[in-house]
Amino acid sequence: QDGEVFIPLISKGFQHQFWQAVKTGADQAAEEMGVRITFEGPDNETMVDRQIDMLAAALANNPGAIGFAALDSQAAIPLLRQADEAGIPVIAFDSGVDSDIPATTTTTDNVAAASLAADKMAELIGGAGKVAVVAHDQTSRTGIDRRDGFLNRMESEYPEIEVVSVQYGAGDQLQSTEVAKAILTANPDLNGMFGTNEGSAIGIVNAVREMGTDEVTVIGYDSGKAQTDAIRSGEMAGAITQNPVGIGYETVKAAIAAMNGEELPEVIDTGFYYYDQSNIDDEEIQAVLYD
Amino acid sequence: MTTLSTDAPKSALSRLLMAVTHQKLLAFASLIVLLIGFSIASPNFMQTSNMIAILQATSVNGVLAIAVTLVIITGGIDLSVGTMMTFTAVITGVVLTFLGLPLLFGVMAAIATGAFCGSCSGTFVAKMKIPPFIATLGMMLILKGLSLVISGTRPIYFNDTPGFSEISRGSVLGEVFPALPLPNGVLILFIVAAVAAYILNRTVLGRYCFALGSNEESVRLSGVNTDRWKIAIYALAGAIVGVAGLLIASRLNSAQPALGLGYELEAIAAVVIGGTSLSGGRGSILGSLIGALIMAVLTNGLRVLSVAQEWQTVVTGAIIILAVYADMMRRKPS
Amino acid sequence: MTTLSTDAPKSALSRLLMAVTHQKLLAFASLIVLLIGFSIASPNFMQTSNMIAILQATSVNGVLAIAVTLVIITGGIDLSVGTMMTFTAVITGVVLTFLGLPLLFGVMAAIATGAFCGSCSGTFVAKMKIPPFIATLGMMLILKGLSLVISGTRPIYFNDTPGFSEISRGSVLGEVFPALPLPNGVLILFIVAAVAAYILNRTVLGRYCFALGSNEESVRLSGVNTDRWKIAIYALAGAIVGVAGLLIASRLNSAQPALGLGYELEAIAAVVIGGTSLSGGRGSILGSLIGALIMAVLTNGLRVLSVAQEWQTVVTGAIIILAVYADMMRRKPS
Amino acid sequence: MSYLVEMRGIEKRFPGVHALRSVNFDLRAGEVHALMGENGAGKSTLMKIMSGIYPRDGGEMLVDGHPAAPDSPRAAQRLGIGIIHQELSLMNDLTAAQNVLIGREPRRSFGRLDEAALNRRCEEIFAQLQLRMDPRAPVGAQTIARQQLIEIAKALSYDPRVLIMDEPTAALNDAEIAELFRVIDTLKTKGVGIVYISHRMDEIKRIADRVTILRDGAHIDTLDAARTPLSRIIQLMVGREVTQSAPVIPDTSASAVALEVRGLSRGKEVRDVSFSVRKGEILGIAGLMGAGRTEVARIIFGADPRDAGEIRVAGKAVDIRHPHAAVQAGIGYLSEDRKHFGLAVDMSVRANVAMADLGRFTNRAGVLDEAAMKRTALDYIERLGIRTPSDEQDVRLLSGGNQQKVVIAKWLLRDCDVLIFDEPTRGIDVGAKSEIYALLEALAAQGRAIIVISSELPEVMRLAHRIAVMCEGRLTGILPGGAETTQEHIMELATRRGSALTGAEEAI
Ligand SMILES: Nc1ncnc2c1ncn2[C@@H]1O[C@H](COP(=O)(O)OP(=O)(O)OP(=O)(O)O)[C@@H](O)[C@H]1O
Ligand SMILES: Nc1ncnc2c1ncn2[C@@H]1O[C@H](COP(=O)(O)OP(=O)(O)OP(=O)(O)O)[C@@H](O)[C@H]1O
Ligand SMILES: [Mg+2]
Ligand SMILES: [Mg+2]
Repeated sequence: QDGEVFIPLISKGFQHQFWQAVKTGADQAAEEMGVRITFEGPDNETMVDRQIDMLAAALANNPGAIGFAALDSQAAIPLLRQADEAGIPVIAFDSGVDSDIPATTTTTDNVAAASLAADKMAELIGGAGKVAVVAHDQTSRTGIDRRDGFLNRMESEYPEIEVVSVQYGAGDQLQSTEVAKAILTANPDLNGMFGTNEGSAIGIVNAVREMGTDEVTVIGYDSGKAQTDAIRSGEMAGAITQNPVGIGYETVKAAIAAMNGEELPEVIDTGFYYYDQSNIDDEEIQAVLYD
Repeated sequence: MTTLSTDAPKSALSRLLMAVTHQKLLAFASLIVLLIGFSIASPNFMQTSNMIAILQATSVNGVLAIAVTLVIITGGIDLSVGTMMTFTAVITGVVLTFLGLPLLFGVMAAIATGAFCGSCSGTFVAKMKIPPFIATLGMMLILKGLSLVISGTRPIYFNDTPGFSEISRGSVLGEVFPALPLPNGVLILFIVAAVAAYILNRTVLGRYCFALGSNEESVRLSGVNTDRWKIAIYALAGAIVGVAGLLIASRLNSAQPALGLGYELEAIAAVVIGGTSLSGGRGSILGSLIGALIMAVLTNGLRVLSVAQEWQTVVTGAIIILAVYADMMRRKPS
Repeated sequence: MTTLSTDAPKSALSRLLMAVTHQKLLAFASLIVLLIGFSIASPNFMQTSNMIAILQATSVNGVLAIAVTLVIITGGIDLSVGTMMTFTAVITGVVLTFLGLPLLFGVMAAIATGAFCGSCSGTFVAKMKIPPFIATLGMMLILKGLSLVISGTRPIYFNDTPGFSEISRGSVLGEVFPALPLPNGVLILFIVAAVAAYILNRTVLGRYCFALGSNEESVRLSGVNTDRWKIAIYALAGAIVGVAGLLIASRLNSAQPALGLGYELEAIAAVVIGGTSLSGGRGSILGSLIGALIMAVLTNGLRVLSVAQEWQTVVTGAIIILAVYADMMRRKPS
Repeated sequence: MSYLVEMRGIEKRFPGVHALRSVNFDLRAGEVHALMGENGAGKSTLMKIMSGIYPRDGGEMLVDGHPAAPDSPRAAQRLGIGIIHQELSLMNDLTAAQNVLIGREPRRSFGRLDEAALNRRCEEIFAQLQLRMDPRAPVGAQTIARQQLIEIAKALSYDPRVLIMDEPTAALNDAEIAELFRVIDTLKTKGVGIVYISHRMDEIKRIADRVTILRDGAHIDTLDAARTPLSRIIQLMVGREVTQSAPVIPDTSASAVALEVRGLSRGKEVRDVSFSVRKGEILGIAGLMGAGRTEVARIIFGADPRDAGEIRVAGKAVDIRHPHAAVQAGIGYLSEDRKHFGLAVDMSVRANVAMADLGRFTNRAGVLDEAAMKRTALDYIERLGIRTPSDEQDVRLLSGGNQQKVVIAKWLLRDCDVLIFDEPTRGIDVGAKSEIYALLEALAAQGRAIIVISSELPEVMRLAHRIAVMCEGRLTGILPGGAETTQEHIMELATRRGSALTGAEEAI
């Protein structure tokens, strides 16, 4: 173990496919560059203090650098300062930290990505009608950004489209299914639904399937086998995907660069894409999908 | 004050009616009040399709609640049902998707895995004298971790076993009586409930369930091998959890290894709302079923009304307290 | 068979030692075994900074466990401590950040809010005869929703009250004894534990805590106003939860309205690992403290060892079962 | 003459039971008024009404000539009425002193407890009772007898003007009973009125001034105790003559040994106990409280582990580690503590009767035969005269004596070769007692071996073919049954301390 470079990544989650894809990217980079990483995250995105404890334990292990996806950027500042004082570079990933400590931030613009989803939705339902959102979380950064990105775009650009309901399914597929079914029951004339992460999107697909309605245009977020299958079969019109593997890869890469004292850009944007039946098999898209 | 367990044999229907009127009147009344209230508040609530949606939403939690009821009647508690359900689903995924065995093996694997996990908890409790809370909390964590390990932290899909999603979504009943398109999942819930109620009220196992919860030491001093019976009850509960694992896996057409945490509290809440006492010795399957229905109606109704999520939580909390209070009021004079 | 409550008055230290040796020997031994094991496995584990990190990680859960201990000794249970903690933090945020009042008002608001919420739960349990599980489950949901409503579903930061983050992060002790840079949060945990232990073992309130858990009917038949005392105990537990709310808000320099769910199970687990019986009448604050420490050491140690996260869960589950089993083994001969 | 308490035309109904029918009862200052009646006659119910635990359905109650309706135990305490309940109701996790003075703890400022003062006051109360017990001893670890004494101390600590004692001596033996009677005498001279309920007929003559008899919830008569012969009281209670017969001791020397124990030891409670019982024999075990009789029985039954010793059933050594192993070997044990170890009180009479032998009512699929259980339960209700509205009544709702009969029924049904009865007639009325004696004798005649542990010497002498006596964990001697053994012989062995052990050997 001695002399080996150790880079712990403290993420916002662990079990979700999105975070597993980030981990895959990080593992790839670690292998290529010969460093050891760990990847950890709390059970859900509300557990801010659990994440702080994870960060504290990571610091105890004399890391070479740290990757950190802050659930709440302010809460972690004392520990980040501690890392800074110890000369441990910090790379923020997924969302930024309100501080100049991180050497760089590898992220995607969730607001812009969700706005794109709104544009696509408007296009598919013909610029007018009723839509609803099944979001994964009411308080986490990603949940808020994706919801608000979608809602604000709808409000500012598409006055003919009414967002009739925004409800939350905790990213749990079963719960999201029940939420989507209730929305469909309350709004039999719904034109479209947007799910803000994999669990929410699959929940909507399940609900549409179980209710037997086929007039609803579904737009999802992230990938995963069930989602890509739904797109291929036409049950889902399309989805936004980020590049989680890229986020993980770039984070580790940037961490090593920072350890070597290299200059880094303020933000490393790993980009997002809209994919549907037409482009799902493109190489560029396939590279960022996970299942 | 009285339990269903000791009634004299009567016709099933009259017993059901009696139970509803004598026993669960107010839990049942709360259910009716909720249904009426929501129907008035939203015209979309009282549709066949939504009623079916509610029943389907009850199915997983209902089956879990039935499993937990058995354990709670013995005076124990089972915190592991949520992650155990996931674990059985993952094992089913291994059997069907990784090994490619036929459907029946998957079904048997789920139930056998559940029974095995249950008997482990039971052994911890009965033989090692570990308090049920801790034994099943430990099991909860162990099974949660193992689900992730075995599945490689990714969902296992059942796309190679086409019949699998019919377990919960298909409608055998709907094929026979087109007017009654009840999904199989709901039918399975009712069958599990009927079987569990029969076991609880008509067999030795059920009798010892109540007796252990009532006064374990006295049962032991009656020369009964209490440890063995206790393990059997936990194993039966585990097998029922296996059925819940099948239902959820079939409904999601996948085993989601990260799911499961939090389901235990919901199941226990359904049981307690249904009038089963957490101190053991008293309780009924019918009550737990009604409890699970109350929770499903409440959640669905508030969502159909598009109540803001944060207020949904507040209202749910308040109604749970009120429903149980109403039930307490009724019992007081006795 | 024996409780800490019944010891004759002796010096505090000798009582502590006695308690550790007689009572909690094995929970304590489990803790030592864990500490030694992790120290051998990783050179990074036994550093001052990591020990302090462990203590700090214990502080919130420890304070919650102390609150739950009181309620559990009366034979009840409190599922609302997690979201109640959040609620008190949110109210503190309202007082300090929205209203801009001085620090002291925030502290008082947290504790008073906790005491008020606790007395509500207590009233549900004592006056309305709602089972504690349901009453506090309802409270859990109500408070969770209200936290989101009041905060507008976003965190409230304490940037305008500079001293606030010192409550948990500063180190009064470190200023006086630079060799002992114990954060205030940990100090507060120990103070709360000492006060709670004093109340439990030396005051009427504590006496009725044990008496209610032991045989409530007998206390009532002795002419004691059991309802009033029960409400008082729940209120005291609530006030302690208010302290936890301050600690977590100060540590995160913000009130996170969505946080809190799941903390109740962890607190109850610490209590039970510490040897307090869920059926009431028996238990100790020291035990709960050790229980909370065991859980924090376990979590931290596995992380420092870089065990894969899914295996961390499995190992934690297994060790919790083993730790309690060891404790049971010791008690058996008695 | 004015009464301390006067109750007129008291009515009480429970679902399915008319427990009290227009009952009159009165109590004077400085008297002991015995309340007598069969099990389930309504004695406890009447007293619970007097002490504010149950509301009455009809009638009136006067305290000091003023109408009173205590609606809670606290209200009754304020009227000066205290009660010692038939069922123990203590806080097992608390100490003796904490139990006795619950609700009246000496306090310092801010609700702080003065534990030293608490223990001192409790010690004073114990001293009045001449009870040697550490006030700091946890109650849960005490035997029932000592718990009963704590209950008595607790009732006395309120300084009541009216003290109700509902079978206070059921769990006590002669020494403690004598002590209790001394306390009662002191209370009488202080003008306290005492209601005394007991099924031990001899006690009535010793302390009662007047006797009121209830039968089936109705007031039968109130008589002067000194001038009424016991047989008359019994006849009024039971409604018929009860004859006391001496035991007929069969010659069982030729029968096979059913149970033999050798060198049984466990800690200080049981030291090197050896004895044997033959088929058809009734062995009594006598001894003072805490002599270790219950412990011997529990070890034989596998309820507690043993340090040393051997148990042989029908000549074969058996390794009994669990009660179910004991039952399989043909040993049954009826515990002295019915509430904790004998009954599932929240379950029905039917379920409790069948509890030890459910296999008999189960088919191969594990399904219970409710009809057969009902028949069996009704049969025992009939045979033992269990007073209950139906076999589906929760045992909790039966009177104390009737609960005891349910436990007996449970073991009679199980039909073991060796039956150990620990205080089998605790709280059972005279009439039913002789029925139970007859049952035990019939069982013995069928070839069962029976061990009866009893603190009532007359009971042991009435039943036992041989009498084993224990003292401080040792078996100090075995005496022959029948007329030639007197109470003095037994007491001599029961008080023979460790040093005199060698002498005991000769007595065997
Ligand atoms: N709470 C209750 N509910 C229903 N029935 C009751 C209740 N309490 C007592 N009974 C019934 O009332 C009758 C009188 O009971 P009570 O306890 O007064 O008898 P008792 O004279 O004290 O008998 P024992 O000598 O056995 O103690 C019994 O038939 C009993 O079953
Ligand atoms: N549950 C218990 N916990 C602790 N000590 C006990 C317990 N039960 C009995 N003992 C002690 O064990 C010894 C033997 O008691 P045991 O109950 O066997 O006596 P016994 O002869 O049956 O008397 P009793 O008339 O009280 O039933 C006594 O010293 C008693 O204090
Ligand atoms: Mg009575
Ligand atoms: Mg005894």
